[in-house]
Amino acid sequence: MATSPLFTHLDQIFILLCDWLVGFLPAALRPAAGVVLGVVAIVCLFPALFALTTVFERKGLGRIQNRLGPNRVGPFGLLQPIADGIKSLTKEDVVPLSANAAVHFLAPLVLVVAVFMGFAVLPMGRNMVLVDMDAGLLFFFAMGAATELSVFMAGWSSRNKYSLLGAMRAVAQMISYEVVLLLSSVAVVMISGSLSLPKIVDAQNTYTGIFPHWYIFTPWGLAGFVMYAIAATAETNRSPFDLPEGESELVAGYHTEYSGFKFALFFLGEYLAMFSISGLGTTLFLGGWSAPFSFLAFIPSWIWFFSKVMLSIFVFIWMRGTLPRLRQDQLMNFAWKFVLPFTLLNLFVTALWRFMGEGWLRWVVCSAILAAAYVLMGRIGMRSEHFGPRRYRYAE
Amino acid sequence: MTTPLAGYLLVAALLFAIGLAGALVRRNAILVLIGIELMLNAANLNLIAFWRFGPHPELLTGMMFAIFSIAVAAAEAAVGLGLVISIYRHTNSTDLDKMNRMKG
Amino acid sequence: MQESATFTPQFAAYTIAGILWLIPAAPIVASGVIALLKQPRRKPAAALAIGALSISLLLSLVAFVHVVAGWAHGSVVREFVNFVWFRFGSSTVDLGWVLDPLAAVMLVMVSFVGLLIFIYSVGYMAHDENFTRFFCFMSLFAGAMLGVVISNSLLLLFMCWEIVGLTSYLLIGFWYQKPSAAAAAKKAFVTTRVGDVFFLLGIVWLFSQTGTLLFYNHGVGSLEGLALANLTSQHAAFGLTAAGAIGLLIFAGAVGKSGQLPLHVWLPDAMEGPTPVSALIHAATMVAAGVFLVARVYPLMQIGAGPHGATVALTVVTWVGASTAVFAALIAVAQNDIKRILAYSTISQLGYMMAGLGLGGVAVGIFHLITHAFFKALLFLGAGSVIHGCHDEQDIRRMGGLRADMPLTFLTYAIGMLALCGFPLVFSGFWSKDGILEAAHHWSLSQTPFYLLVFGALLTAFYMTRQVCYVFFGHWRGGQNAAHESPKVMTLPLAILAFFAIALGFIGTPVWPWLHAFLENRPAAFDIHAFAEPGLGLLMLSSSLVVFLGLGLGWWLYGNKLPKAEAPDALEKSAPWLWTPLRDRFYVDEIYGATVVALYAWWARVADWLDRRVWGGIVALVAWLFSLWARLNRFLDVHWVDGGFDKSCEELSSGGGLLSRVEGGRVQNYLRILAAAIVVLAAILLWSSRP
Amino acid sequence: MSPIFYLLAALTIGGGLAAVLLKNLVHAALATTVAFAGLALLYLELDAQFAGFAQILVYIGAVAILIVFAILLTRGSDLPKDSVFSRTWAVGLVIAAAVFAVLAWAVLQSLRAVPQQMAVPAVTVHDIGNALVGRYVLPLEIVGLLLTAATVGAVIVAMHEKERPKP
Repeated sequence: MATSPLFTHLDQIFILLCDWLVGFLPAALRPAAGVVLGVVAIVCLFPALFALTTVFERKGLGRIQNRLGPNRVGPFGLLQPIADGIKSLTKEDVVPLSANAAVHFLAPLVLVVAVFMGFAVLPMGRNMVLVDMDAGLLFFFAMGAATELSVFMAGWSSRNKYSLLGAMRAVAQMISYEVVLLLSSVAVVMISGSLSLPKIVDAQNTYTGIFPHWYIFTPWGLAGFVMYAIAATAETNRSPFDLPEGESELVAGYHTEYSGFKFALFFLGEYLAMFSISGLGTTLFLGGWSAPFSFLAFIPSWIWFFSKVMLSIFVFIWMRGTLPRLRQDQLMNFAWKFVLPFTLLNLFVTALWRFMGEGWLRWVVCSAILAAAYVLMGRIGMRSEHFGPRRYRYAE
Repeated sequence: MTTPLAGYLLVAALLFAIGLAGALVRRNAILVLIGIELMLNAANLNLIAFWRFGPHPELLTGMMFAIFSIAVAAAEAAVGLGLVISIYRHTNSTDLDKMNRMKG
Repeated sequence: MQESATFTPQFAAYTIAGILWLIPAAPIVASGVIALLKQPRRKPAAALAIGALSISLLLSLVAFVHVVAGWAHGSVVREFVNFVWFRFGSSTVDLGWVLDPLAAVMLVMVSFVGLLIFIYSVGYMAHDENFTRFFCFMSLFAGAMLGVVISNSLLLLFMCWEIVGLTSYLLIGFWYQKPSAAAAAKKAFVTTRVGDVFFLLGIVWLFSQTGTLLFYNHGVGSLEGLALANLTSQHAAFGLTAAGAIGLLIFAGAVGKSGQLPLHVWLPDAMEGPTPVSALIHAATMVAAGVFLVARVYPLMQIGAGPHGATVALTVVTWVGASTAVFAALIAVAQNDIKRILAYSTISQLGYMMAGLGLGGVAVGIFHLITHAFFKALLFLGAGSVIHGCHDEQDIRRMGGLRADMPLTFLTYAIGMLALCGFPLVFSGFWSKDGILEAAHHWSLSQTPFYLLVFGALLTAFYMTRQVCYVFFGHWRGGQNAAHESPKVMTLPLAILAFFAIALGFIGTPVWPWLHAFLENRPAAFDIHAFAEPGLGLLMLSSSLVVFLGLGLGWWLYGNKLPKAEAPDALEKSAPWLWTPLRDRFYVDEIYGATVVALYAWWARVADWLDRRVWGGIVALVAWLFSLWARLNRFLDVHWVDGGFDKSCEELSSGGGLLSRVEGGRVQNYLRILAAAIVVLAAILLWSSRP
Repeated sequence: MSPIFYLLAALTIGGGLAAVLLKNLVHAALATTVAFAGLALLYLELDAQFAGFAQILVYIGAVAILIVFAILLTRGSDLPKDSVFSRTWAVGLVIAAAVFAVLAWAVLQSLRAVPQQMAVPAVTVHDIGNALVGRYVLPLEIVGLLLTAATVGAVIVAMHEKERPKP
């Protein structure tokens, strides 16, 4: 590990900056000011990232669908989000007459606030965590639980059947997959022995030779990560699990009746949720801010964290461009009959891994159990599916 | 400037009374359930307050009691709401005043 | 390795003793899984059973190698794991398992022979509709038997022993549609139960004396110094020490399981089960369990040996064994059912084993047990192959000339038969039987067992020759359908067993008594001069002569002289006075029928009569008295009480109406009352505790 | 008493009152959520971090959603024609008030007996985890069993009754 002052300064540049700025204040106010500064940084940084990501996504989708994407505003269309932002700010804020005004107004706020809260415990670099909470992971999930309520509030208060249906779908889906999300994270907690996210990263920040000890490089970690990724996709209502917002069937789901700035808030909230959940996945399975090879550790930790998050975002976009949308019953069956049992099994395997001690045997046993379960459950799940040309009952 | 135990206990007592009132005066079965949840929560607040002010907080007794109580309350809510839905399907009503028959 | 208070399996501790429990567990688990399978799923059932037993065999081999390696280094290998099952009061009931040379040898033997029989069964039972049930029971049986072998606690052994008994009941009665099979199963179960009652008494006595049922437990187990010294110091009746008496009670259990003399009647009948069952139960495992049990508790019987080197208990064992050996061999001479002959032969050989245990110690008996397991399994499976080839014909008079039709079966059967007869030098049976005869010859108390056993050997050679002549020589006397050779899956186990029927003899020859040394924990030496011991050569020569005499006699009477199926037996023609009692099995079943069973039947009738007349009468009298009383009451009721009662009822029901308003079915009412009651109670409480 | 405590207590009590008084059931449910959140914050104020987050996770994330679902499934969001309060609401109110009176009396009477000092207990999540799988492992298992049974039971109770073929 590089220990040169330059490296340390680069690595800790934000911390140093913060300390320097806070240093102008009287000592009594310093802790509070530090927190405020951190909050301000997060509140500024992630919306900016969101703006960039929208362009990134539209251009990426364009590439996948063999077209150009936005290219009119600014160089390569890079200023598109600014134009969009101005547009949504200047639009009229329409509230349906029969809507439940107070709830309708509160919903996007609850969403954005809850999502922002989640960032508080994510370690975005060495020492770069706003609140190093003992129960950080639990806090994250507690905040995630609040987003469901906001979705429901939005859908119900709009007094629109599409909104309500979309909200109900979204809540059902989010609850189903939140269980999986939690359980796949519990595997990590079982191994690292801590709910504190910085500690989890520290546990992974060691190397054998040049290779890191990320949890994804273990049988249970790989299985857990796959389950986590599936659940995260569903939790953020992204394709192929985007049926709460399926524009072709529900006219955009629970935020149908939102326009202007409130709609922008929803949009922001969804992308922020995507960032935070990618960040958590990175922290839990991909080693957080640690470098992928020991000789790359000279690159500042926060660069690694954001690269990994952006990589996950790219995978999200890629999936959106590639996979078709599921049906509601498929989605639920998948959650309760495949993902959840498999995650539970993964918990068991993790315990086995923990208690079998060092040695090659646990690799073999754990991999074998997971692979066998995957094949078996896949078989059983496929048994009722009949592939072939679709039969239409009435159209023929 | 710390809050004494009595403050928490009074808040819990008030919340308990509110929950009880909700359970006693509302007609809708779901709201009765909400009232019961509030009462449970009030009890939890008591437990945690006593844990915090008790002589042996490191034993975690009250905290554990509260955590288990949260879990049990979740189960209770699931079953209770399932019952309400099932009754609604049967009688097309969630009004407790109309629900006084043994006959299905 | 011993963990006293709690048993915590650790993955890191790879000592073989720690995972010894896996050996019986694997087949038992397999049996459980098979039980859950649907009936027509044959392949998975067979695969599970065979796979699980293969795991057991593998682990047994590992354990065996471990023990042998320890022995080769000169250390006594006796590793055990004990744990508390439950405790009552201050005493605990412990269970545990042990790995010592005896267990290791038995493990390998049971799992290996069992595995071959399993493979054979795939072919034999191929057309049976209850294929999965069969493998379920077989697996359970094998697991329980392996459990018997590794037990370090008499209680665990007894539990496994009883599971063995149960599964043998299920397997013998496997074709329960046949009344004879159901009856045979019942008979086996009840007869062995007689022995088990004594066994249980022995266990209880042992527990009350020593306070532990563990065999080995760092010097405080029931087979170790302290307990034995305690047991020897006490005297029961007839010159027996407590140890000897307990040993004899346990031996009674072994008598039941191993079909020794008074309790042998179930074993021939048990041939009603499928042939692989016969092979598994009556060759390799269940009957051997009795011999194994005696070997396991041998210290109990041996302790306090007198000047002659024999205790009362061992003398009893010897006499029972020797007389069984001759008795059963005599009966076997005059049987016509191919499996029944083998069954009596098994009883006879078990007698040899018991005699060997009584005369020469653990090694002699166990050596014969091992060799016998292989060649008797071979014979049973060969008989099964013959039965299979002859379309379920079991009467040897309706066979004949099969050596041409079933060459492979004939070859292997002949090897098994020669091994059983004790054909000199090459076959394993010779060496093991010779060991027993030698021990008998050196016995100080009496020479009678020796002569009995020699006579038994003669008879063995004779009846086996008779059987082989009937089955394989001469010409086909069956019906229209010609016999055919069995499929590969059946003949392959035969070939393997035949190999071992020969090869196993060489681990226990007097020149290189490897097995004896192994079991008795002394170095094995190769000593060519062992033959030169005084008397040994002569003994071997005379026993060979006896065998040849038996073979010759058999060939002279039966060789190639069997014209018709209905023709009377050669022996029957020459000596009918001898033939009849032999054919009718010395009337033992009839004697039991006339005595024990009749007594029970009479007792049952008496009880029935008592029930109907005496107790029934008393009950009827009481009932009549009560009804009289009731009539009186009714009279009083109707005329005096009713009026007042009706009045009070009305009062009550109007009061109930008042109360029922409270029970209005309104949840909130209930809650309200509850809350109000709590308020009142709390107020009272607070008021009373006011400072 | 610190101002934060007053704030949180007001939030909790206000949420509870709103939950009981609001006519629209969904509003009531949302008000309950506020009460739950206030309680969670009170737990945090009491240094019971784990319980606080568990409270948010379970009550806001699961129970509130369940309640809302039940309301929608029973068409509870439509306002009823007659009063939302039962006919005998006055009696209920009196009893609730009596309960509060008794409780408050008890609290105030024991004011001197209850401990006042407040040393921050050094309890980490790690300790809670150890306690859960150590001293409290049996309750934990039982709660797991209970939750499973409750889930199955709730599903069965709320499941559509299959139409039986009429004989």
